[in-house]
Amino acid sequence: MSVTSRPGPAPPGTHEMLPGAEPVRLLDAAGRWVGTGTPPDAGLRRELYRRMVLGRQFDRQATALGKQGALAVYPSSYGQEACQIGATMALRETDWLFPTYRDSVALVARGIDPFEVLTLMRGSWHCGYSVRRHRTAPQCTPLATQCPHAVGLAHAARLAGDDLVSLSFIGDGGTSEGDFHEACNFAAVHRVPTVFLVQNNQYAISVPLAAQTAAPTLAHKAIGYGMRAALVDGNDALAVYTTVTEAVERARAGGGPTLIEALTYRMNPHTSADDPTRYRSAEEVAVWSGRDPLDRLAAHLRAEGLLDDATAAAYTAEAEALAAGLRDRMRQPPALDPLELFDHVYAAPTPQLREQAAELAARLGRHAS
Amino acid sequence: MSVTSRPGPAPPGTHEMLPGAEPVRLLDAAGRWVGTGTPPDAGLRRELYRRMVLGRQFDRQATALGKQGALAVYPSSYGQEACQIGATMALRETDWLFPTYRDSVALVARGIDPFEVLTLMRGSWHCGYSVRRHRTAPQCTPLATQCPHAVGLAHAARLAGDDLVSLSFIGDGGTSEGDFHEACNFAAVHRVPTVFLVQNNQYAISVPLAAQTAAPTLAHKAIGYGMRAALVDGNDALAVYTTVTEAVERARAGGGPTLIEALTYRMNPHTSADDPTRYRSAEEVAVWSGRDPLDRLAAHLRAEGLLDDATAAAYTAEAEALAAGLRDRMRQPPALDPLELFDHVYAAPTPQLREQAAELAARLGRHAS
Amino acid sequence: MTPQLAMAQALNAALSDAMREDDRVLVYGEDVGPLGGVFRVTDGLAAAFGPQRCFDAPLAEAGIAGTAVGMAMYGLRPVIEMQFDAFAYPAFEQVVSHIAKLRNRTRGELTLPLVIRIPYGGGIGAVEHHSDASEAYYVHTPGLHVVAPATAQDAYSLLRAAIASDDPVVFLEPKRLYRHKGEVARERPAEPLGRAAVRRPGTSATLIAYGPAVPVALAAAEAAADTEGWDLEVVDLRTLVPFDDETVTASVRRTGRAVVVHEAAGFAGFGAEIAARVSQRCFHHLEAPVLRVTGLDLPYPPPLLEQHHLPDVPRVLEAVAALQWPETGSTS
Amino acid sequence: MTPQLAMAQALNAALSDAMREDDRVLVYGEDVGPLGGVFRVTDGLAAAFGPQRCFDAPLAEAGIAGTAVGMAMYGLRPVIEMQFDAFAYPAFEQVVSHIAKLRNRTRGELTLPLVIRIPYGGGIGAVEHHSDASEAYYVHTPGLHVVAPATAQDAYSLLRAAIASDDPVVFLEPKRLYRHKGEVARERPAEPLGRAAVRRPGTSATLIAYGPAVPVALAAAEAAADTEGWDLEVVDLRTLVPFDDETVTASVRRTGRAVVVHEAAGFAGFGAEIAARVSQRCFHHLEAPVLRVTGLDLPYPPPLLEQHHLPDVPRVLEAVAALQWPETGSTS
Ligand SMILES: Cc1ncc(C[n+]2csc(CCOP(=O)(O)OP(=O)(O)O)c2C)c(N)n1
Ligand SMILES: Cc1ncc(C[n+]2csc(CCOP(=O)(O)OP(=O)(O)O)c2C)c(N)n1
Ligand SMILES: [Mg+2]
Ligand SMILES: [Mg+2]
Repeated sequence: MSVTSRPGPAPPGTHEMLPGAEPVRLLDAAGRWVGTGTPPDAGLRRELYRRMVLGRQFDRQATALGKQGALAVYPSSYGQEACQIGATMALRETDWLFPTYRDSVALVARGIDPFEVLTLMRGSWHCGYSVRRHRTAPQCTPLATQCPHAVGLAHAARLAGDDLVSLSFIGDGGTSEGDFHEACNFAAVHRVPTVFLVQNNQYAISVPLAAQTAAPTLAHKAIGYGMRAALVDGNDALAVYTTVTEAVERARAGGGPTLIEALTYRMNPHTSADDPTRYRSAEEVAVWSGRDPLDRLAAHLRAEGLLDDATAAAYTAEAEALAAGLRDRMRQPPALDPLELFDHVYAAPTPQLREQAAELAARLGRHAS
Repeated sequence: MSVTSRPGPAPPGTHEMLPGAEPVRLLDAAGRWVGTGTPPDAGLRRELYRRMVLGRQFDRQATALGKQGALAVYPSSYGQEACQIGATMALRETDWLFPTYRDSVALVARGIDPFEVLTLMRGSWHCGYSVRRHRTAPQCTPLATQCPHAVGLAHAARLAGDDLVSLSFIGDGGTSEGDFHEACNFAAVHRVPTVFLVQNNQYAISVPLAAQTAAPTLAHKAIGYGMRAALVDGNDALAVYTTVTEAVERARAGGGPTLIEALTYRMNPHTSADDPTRYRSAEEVAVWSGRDPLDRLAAHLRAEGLLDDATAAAYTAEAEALAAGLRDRMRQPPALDPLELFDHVYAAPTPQLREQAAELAARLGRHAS
Repeated sequence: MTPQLAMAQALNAALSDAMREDDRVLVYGEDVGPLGGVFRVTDGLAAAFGPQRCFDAPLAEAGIAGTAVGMAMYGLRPVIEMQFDAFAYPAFEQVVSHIAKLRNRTRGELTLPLVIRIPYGGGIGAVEHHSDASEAYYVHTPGLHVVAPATAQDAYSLLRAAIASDDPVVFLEPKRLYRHKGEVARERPAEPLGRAAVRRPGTSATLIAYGPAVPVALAAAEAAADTEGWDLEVVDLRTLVPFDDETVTASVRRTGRAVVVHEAAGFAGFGAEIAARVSQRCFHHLEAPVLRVTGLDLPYPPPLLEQHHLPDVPRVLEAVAALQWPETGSTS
Repeated sequence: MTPQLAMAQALNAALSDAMREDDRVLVYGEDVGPLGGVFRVTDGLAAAFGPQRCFDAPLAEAGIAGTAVGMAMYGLRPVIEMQFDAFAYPAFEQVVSHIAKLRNRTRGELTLPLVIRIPYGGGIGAVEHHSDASEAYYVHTPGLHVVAPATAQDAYSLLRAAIASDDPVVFLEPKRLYRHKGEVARERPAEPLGRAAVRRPGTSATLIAYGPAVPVALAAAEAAADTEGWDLEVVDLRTLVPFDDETVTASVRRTGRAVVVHEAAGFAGFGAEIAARVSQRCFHHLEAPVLRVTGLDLPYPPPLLEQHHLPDVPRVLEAVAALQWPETGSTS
């Protein structure tokens, strides 16, 4: 550890710790640019869209696999592609991502093999990709517990003098957990280079936002930690990308953490096991259908001449190929060795685990390793 | 339960969820009334002072007992009398108080026998007073865990149609705990008639406020829950009393919870076991010595003709009698029956506990009951 | 005729009957309101009793457990749900430092009639964190009662008893039995907690189990009777705390052999307590060491491997076979 | 000459040596910085290694444990302090659902070299919540190592070993031994975790203890030798997980009798596992049931009553006397 306290940007002023009155929106409902500056680079906008198309198709395929019982469960990202992909693309390869069970599409956008992404949901292991190679933590199920991990990692990196940033995804429901509070507070006190992105998809399983908070917005929690706040239209990929990029780069420069709330909607059931008709209306879902993040970005790109039918068709074809490949690979039964269970409890199995492994091996008619 | 949702005051506006730029102060350093309205009733002001004198003397005596080893430990309230007593006097008898280990002086002001107050610290039992009779929870040691209790109790009372309010004390350090977050959030979402009073005495044992939060003030946490906020000079008993009274009465009327931060200072070591020279300067302590809450209120009362030497002497005499009585009663060895240990684990002891009681009785040469 | 109910329905009936009979009973947690709980155990309660008696709290388990303490202090009888074993851990401090101790702290002045319902254990093919078996943490915490039903009738009766208890109860509902049906008599008076049941009388050895392990033990006993000629007694503990030493000890003294079966990891699991007590109390009656058939000492495996972790009939029979039978009976 | 150090000083030396040798080691928690910890175990570390290597985190145990996970993921070796057993409970979810499982979750890709130091147990006359003995919760959680030293030398060596371990270690420091002095050789290489020590060889019966119960067991053995003529062997487990079956089993097979001594409540305490294992593994060598001398099954008592809760020499001797000695040896 060779850290010296680097002179960084000044701590935020009180007004920066409160979100704006309206969410940041750079594309209007029809996809027209309504931002003040210039839009992000054209190639990037197209790439964002391409990954959203891939993500959407991946999600559709995974949802189908969930329904068919090929996955133990699948929590869909449908409707949240702008949040997940916009945020992920704001990260450098060296930055770290801390996703939840909800964020499979972010992982695909991060470049992780979709088949590996689904390992957890398939049930063959708890995490299927290399955490180190992708600098992406395992998808986290216990709500909000990933937040302190992201904070600790970024703090350690800063102590090491490495200029990386961590980003944790969290849901609207997850913000009610104590771990969220403790992570935000640690991050703000130690000015940790980290970003909290709340995907406010309006529900925690069946529980609507109004039963989760009485705050004006979730972004209003930032000032209670002394952290910068931002509120963003979560179905506007450019707004998410731009806002997260700003926060990430400020964190990298030593400006401390930011809490971003992205307003979006979970179009599908909570998971393949859920029945949303019990707690929300078709009308509400219909309203949000009209705000589709892919449609919005597509309209923008077409109007700007950045997307033509041929490119769109190519994206669709690529997405279909991805889905088909995934489907095929899912058909192969997983090659699992029950004896591997004993290999990863400790660096070396305890004598007790060796005994248990031998017993299992015997039951399986095999010799323990 | 016979609750109907009563029409109450409107939910707070955003500006009410942020504290004022300056702490509420009704008496200046010299005790002059600087409030806008009229001061509280003269009798009340005098009574506040009387209880502060008693509290101070109680605290001094308890501190001495701690040093002599007659108590297992004693966390002193010296310097925080205005907070503890101002807040406690804002409650009706039917309201509930949820104190921490720090708030012994509040309990004395609440009318609990000082000897019973010290049961926990003496070590003869975990709580020495009747919780129901005094509507005062046992002093709570695990930080912030009392907050959800206070919220739950007030919520239950509201469900029952009873118009009572709960008040939880908490320290600056305690606000960093997840339980504080979860309690505040529940209270705000369900508009529970409760008040959180943070005694910001600048330290959590050795850890200064700056290592605890980067927020502009702790009161700025309120808006993250959608709750009313107040920041108050915690060494100004009239400011504390008035602010807490407003919050309590608003809660009673259905106006929901309030988060109040009272700025004060822990004049003594954390407890009798602490060595504060390791982490704070004599100069800092000296500055706060000059802001003594008793001196300020005394100056005010004298200037207003509400306190003369005779009355002051009477208070002092009463306080000395209280301390002397306490000292005397502490000299009696506590009458403790080890077999009582088995009586309060469950409504009826399990067979296993009956066995253990019999064994202990035999060891003590007695018959188990 | 006594109706057949799935265990989840029996639990629902218990909640609904308790709420009807006593308006101090209220139910809250995560998704227990309009959704009726992820396992539908609270189905219809919000509609029937209103949003004050059955509601969704903000998503915060310590907050849920902590507010329940306050509600119980005020005289309500809260029944809170933790969505899965692993999601009760955030409430651990409230459970251990307050719920278990408040009566004791106040020398009995405050009672704490509070039930913590936890969908318990694995075997349902669920992803990580949804299959923990956490009873060992609670049974070691004095001040808590711990209950684990294995039948629909017990689910009903024991939940009624738990709600009626003036002490806090951790109520472990075996997830994989939620859809198992059985007769449920709702009019039966609630039994006191703390009584084990002999589910199958036998003479050769005693299988001691609770919750989801009971059907496994019963199936093993049937299989043993069919194929090995062993007549196994099966004791269903029903209540882990208070522990029914009398029934367990009597059985093992009679049979002279015992196997404990549970789903949680074996090391320092509840089976250790059972084995230790039985070994001590039946010392001179034991023909063989008390054996344990339990989950492996691993973090709960991914669902596609969980069958290797969970006790099953062959493993129980293997343990029974290892109970040092006299030579004559060793082959069949 | 090997210097005499109090256990708290030995721990301080271990931290300071580890920090000096490996700059990935960092220490944080509550009051561990300028104050040096409420027991002074971290005294001087902030001054010696700077506020980045030893600092006070915001007062939030889940946050402390959770950030330590992230730090370990990045390659640091955090040593965090929980101020007392009961104040580690807020971190329980992080400990059970992450710290114990991260290696497993990632098929071994992520190691988790992290030490959770907890001032452990009672006997110091402290008020409620300051004297819990919480090992049962950790030993049952696969993925954690659990260590409890009983001597100053072990405090030093085992803490070094814990910090050197690539797996998470719950390190339980017996509060009432903090001021006990012993020789401490700092140059000794760190031993691997998992070895018990025979502190006193003997032939009549084996006392199995760990942490603060070890001096009690040793005192009982001395008293027994003096007054009863029993020659008691005392095994100090040192590491609870991994458990040293070999040493324990060998001892009890030799002596034929065993008493387990620990401070935590007995019911489903760690002693249950020890008694169950010993009963099983030494079945044909046991002359008497394995007995346990433990804390009572109560919330920790107020300090003025704690002596009735804690195992002491007379209770240990009572248990030894109950080990069904042959008639000739029963009176002395
Ligand atoms: C600590 C914890 N408690 C409960 C759960 C069960 N659970 C899984 S998802 C969920 C809702 C989460 O809602 P939100 O944070 O809004 O995320 P979303 O699913 O909407 O993306 C709940 C209650 C959990 N995973 N972890
Ligand atoms: C959950 C928990 N963690 C740690 C402690 C140990 N502890 C006791 S008091 C204290 C400092 C509390 O500071 P603050 O909340 O500011 O209250 P104050 O003592 O200053 O009144 C600590 C860390 C505790 N009691 N509970
Ligand atoms: Mg959500
Ligand atoms: Mg403080």
